[in-house]
Amino acid sequence: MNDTLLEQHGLTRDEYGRIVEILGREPTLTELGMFSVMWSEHCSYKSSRLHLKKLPTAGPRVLQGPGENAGAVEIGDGLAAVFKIESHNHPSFIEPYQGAATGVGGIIRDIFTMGARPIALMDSLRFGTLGSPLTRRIVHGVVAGIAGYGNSIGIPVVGGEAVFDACYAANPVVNVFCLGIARTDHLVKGRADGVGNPVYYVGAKTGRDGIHGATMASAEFDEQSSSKRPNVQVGDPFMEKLLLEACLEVLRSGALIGLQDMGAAGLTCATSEMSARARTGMDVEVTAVPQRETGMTPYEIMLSESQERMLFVVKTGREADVEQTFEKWDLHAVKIGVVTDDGMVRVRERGTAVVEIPAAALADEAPLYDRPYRKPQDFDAERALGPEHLRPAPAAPDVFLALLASPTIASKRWIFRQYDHMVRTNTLVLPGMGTAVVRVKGTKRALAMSLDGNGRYGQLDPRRGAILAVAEAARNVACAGGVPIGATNNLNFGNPERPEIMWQLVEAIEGMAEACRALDIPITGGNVSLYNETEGRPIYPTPVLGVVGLIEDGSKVVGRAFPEPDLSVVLVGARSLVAEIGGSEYLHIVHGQVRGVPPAVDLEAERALHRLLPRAIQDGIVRSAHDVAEGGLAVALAECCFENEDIGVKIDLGTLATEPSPDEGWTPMPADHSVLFGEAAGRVLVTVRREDEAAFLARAEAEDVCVRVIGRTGGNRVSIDLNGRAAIDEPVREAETVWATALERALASRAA
Amino acid sequence: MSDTAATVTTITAKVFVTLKPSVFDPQGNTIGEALLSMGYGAVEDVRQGKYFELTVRAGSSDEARRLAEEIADRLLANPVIESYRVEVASDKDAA
Amino acid sequence: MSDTAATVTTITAKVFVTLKPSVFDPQGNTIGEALLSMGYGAVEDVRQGKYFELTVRAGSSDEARRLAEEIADRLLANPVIESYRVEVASDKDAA
Amino acid sequence: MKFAVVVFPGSNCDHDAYHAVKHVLGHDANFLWHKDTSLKGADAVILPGGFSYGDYLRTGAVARFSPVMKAVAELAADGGAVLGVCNGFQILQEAGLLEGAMLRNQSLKFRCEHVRVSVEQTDTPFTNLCRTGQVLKMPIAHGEGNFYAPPEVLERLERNRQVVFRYVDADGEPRAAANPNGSLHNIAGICNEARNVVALMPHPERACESALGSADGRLLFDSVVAAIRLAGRPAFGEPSGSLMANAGFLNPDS
Ligand SMILES: Nc1ncnc2c1ncn2[C@@H]1O[C@H](COP(=O)(O)OP(=O)(O)O)[C@@H](O)[C@H]1O
Ligand SMILES: [Mg+2]
Repeated sequence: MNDTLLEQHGLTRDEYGRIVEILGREPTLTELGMFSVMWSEHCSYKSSRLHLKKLPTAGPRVLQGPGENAGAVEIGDGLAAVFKIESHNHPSFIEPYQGAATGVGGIIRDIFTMGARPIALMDSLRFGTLGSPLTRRIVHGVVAGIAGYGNSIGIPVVGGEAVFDACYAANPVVNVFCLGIARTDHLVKGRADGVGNPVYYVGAKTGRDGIHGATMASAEFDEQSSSKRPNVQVGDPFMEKLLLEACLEVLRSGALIGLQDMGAAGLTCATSEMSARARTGMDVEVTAVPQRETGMTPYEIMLSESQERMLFVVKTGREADVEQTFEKWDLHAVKIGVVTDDGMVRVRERGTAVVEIPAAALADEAPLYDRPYRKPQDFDAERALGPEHLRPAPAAPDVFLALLASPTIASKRWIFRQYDHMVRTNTLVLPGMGTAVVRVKGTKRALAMSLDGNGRYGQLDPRRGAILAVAEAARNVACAGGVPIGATNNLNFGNPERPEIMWQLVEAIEGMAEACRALDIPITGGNVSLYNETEGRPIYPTPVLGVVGLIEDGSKVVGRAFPEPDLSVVLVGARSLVAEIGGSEYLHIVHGQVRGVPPAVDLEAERALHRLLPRAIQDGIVRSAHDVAEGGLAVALAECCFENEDIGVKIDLGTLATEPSPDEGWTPMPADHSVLFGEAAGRVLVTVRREDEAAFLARAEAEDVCVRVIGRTGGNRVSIDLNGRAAIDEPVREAETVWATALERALASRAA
Repeated sequence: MSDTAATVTTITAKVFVTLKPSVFDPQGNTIGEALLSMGYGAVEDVRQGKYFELTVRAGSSDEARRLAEEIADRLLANPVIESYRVEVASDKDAA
Repeated sequence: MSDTAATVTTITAKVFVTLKPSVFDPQGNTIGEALLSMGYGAVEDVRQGKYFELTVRAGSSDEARRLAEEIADRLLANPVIESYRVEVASDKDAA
Repeated sequence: MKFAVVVFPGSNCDHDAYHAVKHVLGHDANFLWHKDTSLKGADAVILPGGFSYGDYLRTGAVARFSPVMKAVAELAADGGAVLGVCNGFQILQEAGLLEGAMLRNQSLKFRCEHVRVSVEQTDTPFTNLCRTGQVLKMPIAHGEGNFYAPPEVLERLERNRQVVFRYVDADGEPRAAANPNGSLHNIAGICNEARNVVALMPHPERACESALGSADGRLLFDSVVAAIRLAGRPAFGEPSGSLMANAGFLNPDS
C-alpha cells in the first residue's frame, strides 16, 4: 500500500497498520475505502470522542441517548420527542443550495428512521459579512436550499438563528435541527437483529456522487478544494417525502426490525453500524444494489453518498407486505442481503466475497485520539480590553439604531419568510414572534425549542461560550413557558490537529457539560464538525445548542412582543444594571473590537429562572417574555415593541450609582452604554398586568430571582430614561423600519 | 469589418444549461417516471435543463457568442454541477 | 422502411419550452437586471425557459419527433403560458 | 357531510386539511389516494397543498394525470363542490377545471406569511356565509402563486364574477403593496363558470384555529357544509361504505 493511496484516503501509516492487524492481512482497495470513510473524523469522532464522554446524557425522561440516529426524550401521553442536529458546513460552501438542501434531507432521515414523524426544523446559520458578493451568494443559496427542501417535503422551519461575522466568510456554518414525535413503543433503532432476516435497500439509485464526502468534511479547505467539487449531490425532496411516508407506514405494520439511512459513508456506514449495534453481521450482494450509472465497482457502490437511500431489516416472512407498501408509494424495495451471526460485514460481487471486515472494527474501533491541547500563550493578552481599544462612542440613540441595523440583530424575516413555517398546523409561536413552539396534536402539550450559540463568546472564552450557549437556549425555551428536558449540540470548530483548536474544543465540551449538569439538561445527541478553517484561519469556536422544552398546556404559551399597553415591564434576573460588555455586539459594531471577557453565568440563578418562568407563564401571570441577548437591554426592549401592534414602552432605569461590572472591575466607557447595550447573561424582560405584579414579584422572591420593575408598555416610542434624562427616545415605527429592512438591504446584491 | 464602422445589430444568443452527466437529475428522473406511468414506455431517459434567450447588441455573431459565454459562465450556469452550451445564429442569419 | 422491418434505435429529442412572448417572465427579467448591474449593458432582454432531452426508442427520427411533440403538448408545456419547439437530429445523424 | 382529501405523491397539506375539517370542525373526512378511481361518496372534495411530484416540472403538471382526477372532473361537471388550495389550485388549472396558470412569484422567492384577502363573490359553495368585501386573514406558502391569464380570459373572469378572492391591504383595498406574488388583478382565488369549483392560493385549512393566528378560514368550510345541507343534495358518486378501505394506510395523526 503506497503512501499516496493512503493519503488519498486520509489514513495515516499507523492507522493502516491497525487495519492490517484487524484483518490479519492487507486490505483490498474496497476494504481500504470502507475503513477510510468509517475512520474519518466525520464518522468516527476520533478527535472528540474521548471528551464527548464528559457530557451528561442520562435523565429520567431520556429514552435514547447518543449513539443512535437521534436522541429521544419522553414527553408524556406515551409519546417521545426525537431530535438531533446535523451540520452541512463544507458542502454548503462548495455548493450553497444543494449543500444546505441535502443537509436538511439528511437530518430528516435521521428522525424518521427512529420511527418518528418529523414535525419541525430549525436552522442555525453563520456567514461572513454581507459586504462580500461571495457571502451574499452563499446566503441566498443556503436559505433557498433549506427552503427548497423543507418546503417541498412539508416540514416547517419554525425557528433558527443567523449570525454574520468575517470569520465565517470561507467557512459558513449550516446546522439544521429536526424534531419528530414517536410513540414510545414504536421507537425503532438502527439495528440488524435476527440472524437470517433479510436486508433491504430502498430509495434513490446509487450513483457515483458524493464518494468520500465524509472524508472531505474531515479536511481543511485549500486551493484544491474546487477539485473536490464533483462530490456535490443534488437533493430530491420528493423522493424523500415518499420514503418518509412509506417508512412510517411500514414501521406501523410492525414488520420492520431496524432502519437506517445511508448518509455519510453510505452503505458502508449503514451495514457496519446496524450490525455492530446488534452484534450481528451482514452479508450483502453488491450487484443487487440499484445503480444509476453503469460499470460501478464495489468500491464505488460501498462508498457512494447518493442521497435519499435507506437500509432496513425485515422480519422473515413479512417481506411481501413490506415490498407492497413501498410499491404503493412507487418505491421499489430490493433485498440485497441477510443478517448473519459472525459479526462480519461481507460484501459479495456476484457471489464472491470482496470484503470481509468485522463490523465492530469499522463502527466502533476507529482509532481514538487524545490529541494534544494547549491554551495559546498570548491568549489572555490578545483578548484583554482596555481604554486604548475604544473609540469615542457616538451618543446612545445613534448606537441604538446602529445595533438595530446590524444584520446579526436585525429582523430575520427575509430568511424565515422563505420557509414554510406553518405547514402541519402546529406552530403556535411563529418565527419572529418569540421562541418557536409547536403543539403536539392529540395532547394538550406543546414543545418549545431554541438553537443558540455565540461564536464571539467562544472565541474569547471557549468554556464560557459553551456555558452561555446552553444557558441562552434553555432560557429561550423557558421564556415560552417550557421546562427544558433535553438538548442536542453541534460543535463547529477548526482543525483539531492544532493544539490551540483542540484546547477550544475541550474547553467547550467541558463548559457544556458543566452547564447541562447544573441545569439538569441531558444531551441526547449531537454532531461534531471540525476542520472549519481555510488556509489556517479557523472559524470562532462555535458550539450550537438545541434545547427542547416541554410545555404542559399549549394554550398558555407567550411570545416576546408586548401584547397590549399598560403592562408592567419587569427585568428579571439582573443583579445589577451595569452589564458586562466583553464580546458584545456593541463592542464589535461601535468599537470594532472582539475583546474582553464574555458575560459571566450564574447557573444557580439560571436554574431558578427556569423554575420561575414556565410556572408563571403556565399560570397565566406573564403576558410576554423575551431574553436579553445581543445588543443588550435597549435592543431587547425594542424587539418587544416590534412585530405586533407597534406598542411602545416607557422605561425608567433610575439613577446609577456607578457600580463596577463584576468581571472587569472597570467600566471603560460611558456607564450608560454598558447599561443599555451590555450583554449580561441570565436576564429576561417580562410583562405582567398591573394586578398580577405583586404576585409575580412574590414568586420571584420565593425562587430567589432578582426582579426590578422598570417601566410600562404603551405609547408609540421606545423611551428609556437613565439618570433622569432620556437616553433613548425613538418612535417605534422608525426603529422598526431600520431593524426590519436591514438584512434585506444588506443582501440586495448587485450580482443576484 | 473595421472597428469604427462596426454595424451593431441585435442578435439572439441561446444558452443551454444542463446538469453535468455525473450529477443526478431528480427532476428529469421524476418526469421520466411520470411518462412511464402515462404509457410512454419508449422514453428511456429524460434530463431537464434550462434554456435562455439573450437578446444582445453586438457587432458580430462572434462578439455575441463571446458575451453570451461570459454571461453563462458568470451567472447562468453553476459550474459546480452544471455545464452550458451557447448557440448563436451565424452572421448571415443574424443580419 | 416497412413496418415489420423497422430498426428501432435510440434517438435524442430536444424540447424547448419558453414562456409566450406576451407573458411576463420574472426570472428572465431578474437576470436581465442583474446583468445590467454587472455592467452588461449590451444585453437588451433575457428570457428563461426549460430544456429537455428525451432519449426515446423509435424507428425513425420522424417517429421520435411525433412522440416528443405529443409529450411536450400533453405534459412538458402548459399551453396557457408556454410554447414549445422540438428538435430531432435527422435520420442520417441519428443512425 | 363528507369531505374527501385527495393525497397525491408529494401532497403535504393533506393532513392539515383533514385535521381542520375532521378534528376542528367535526365533519366526516376521508383521504383518497390519487390512484383511486372513485370519490367514495364524498360531498365535497379538497385538493390540498404541497408539492405533488415535487412540482419538478411545473406545479400540478404531473398530478393532473392521476386516476382520481377523472372522478374529480366528473364531480365538478355534476355541480359538486371542489376546493383547491395552493398546489390544489395549480392542479385544477393544469387539469383545465379552472382557468389561468401560475407563474413564479415576482420576487422569485417562496413566501410564507399571513395575508389578507377580500371575498369578492359570495355565491359559491365555499363563500356563501361570507359578506361581499369581507376581509379574511389567512397564510400563504408558495413559490408560484403569480396568477396569470391572457387578457381576454382575465376580462371574462372578471365579467363573469369568477374572481372570488383578492389580496388586499388593511383597508380592504387591492393595492399593489398587498400583492405578495405579482398576481394579475391581485387575484388570490377564482371559481369556474358554474361556480362549484373554487380554488385559492392562501391556506384556509391553516386558519381554522385562533391559536394558529386566525380562524377566518373556517368560513370556507362552514360555507360548503351549509351549501350542501341547503341543497339537500345527496352524496355524489358511490354510496358511502368502507371509505378508508383504500386510504386506511394514512394515519392522519402520526
Ligand atoms: N435562520 C433562521 N431560520 C429561521 N428563523 C430564524 C432564523 N434566524 C432567526 N430566525 C427567527 O427570527 C427570530 C429572531 O431571531 P433571534 O434574534 O436570534 O431571536 P432570539 O431572541 O430568540 O435569540 C426568532 O423567532 C428566530 O427563530
Ligand atoms: Mg439568539
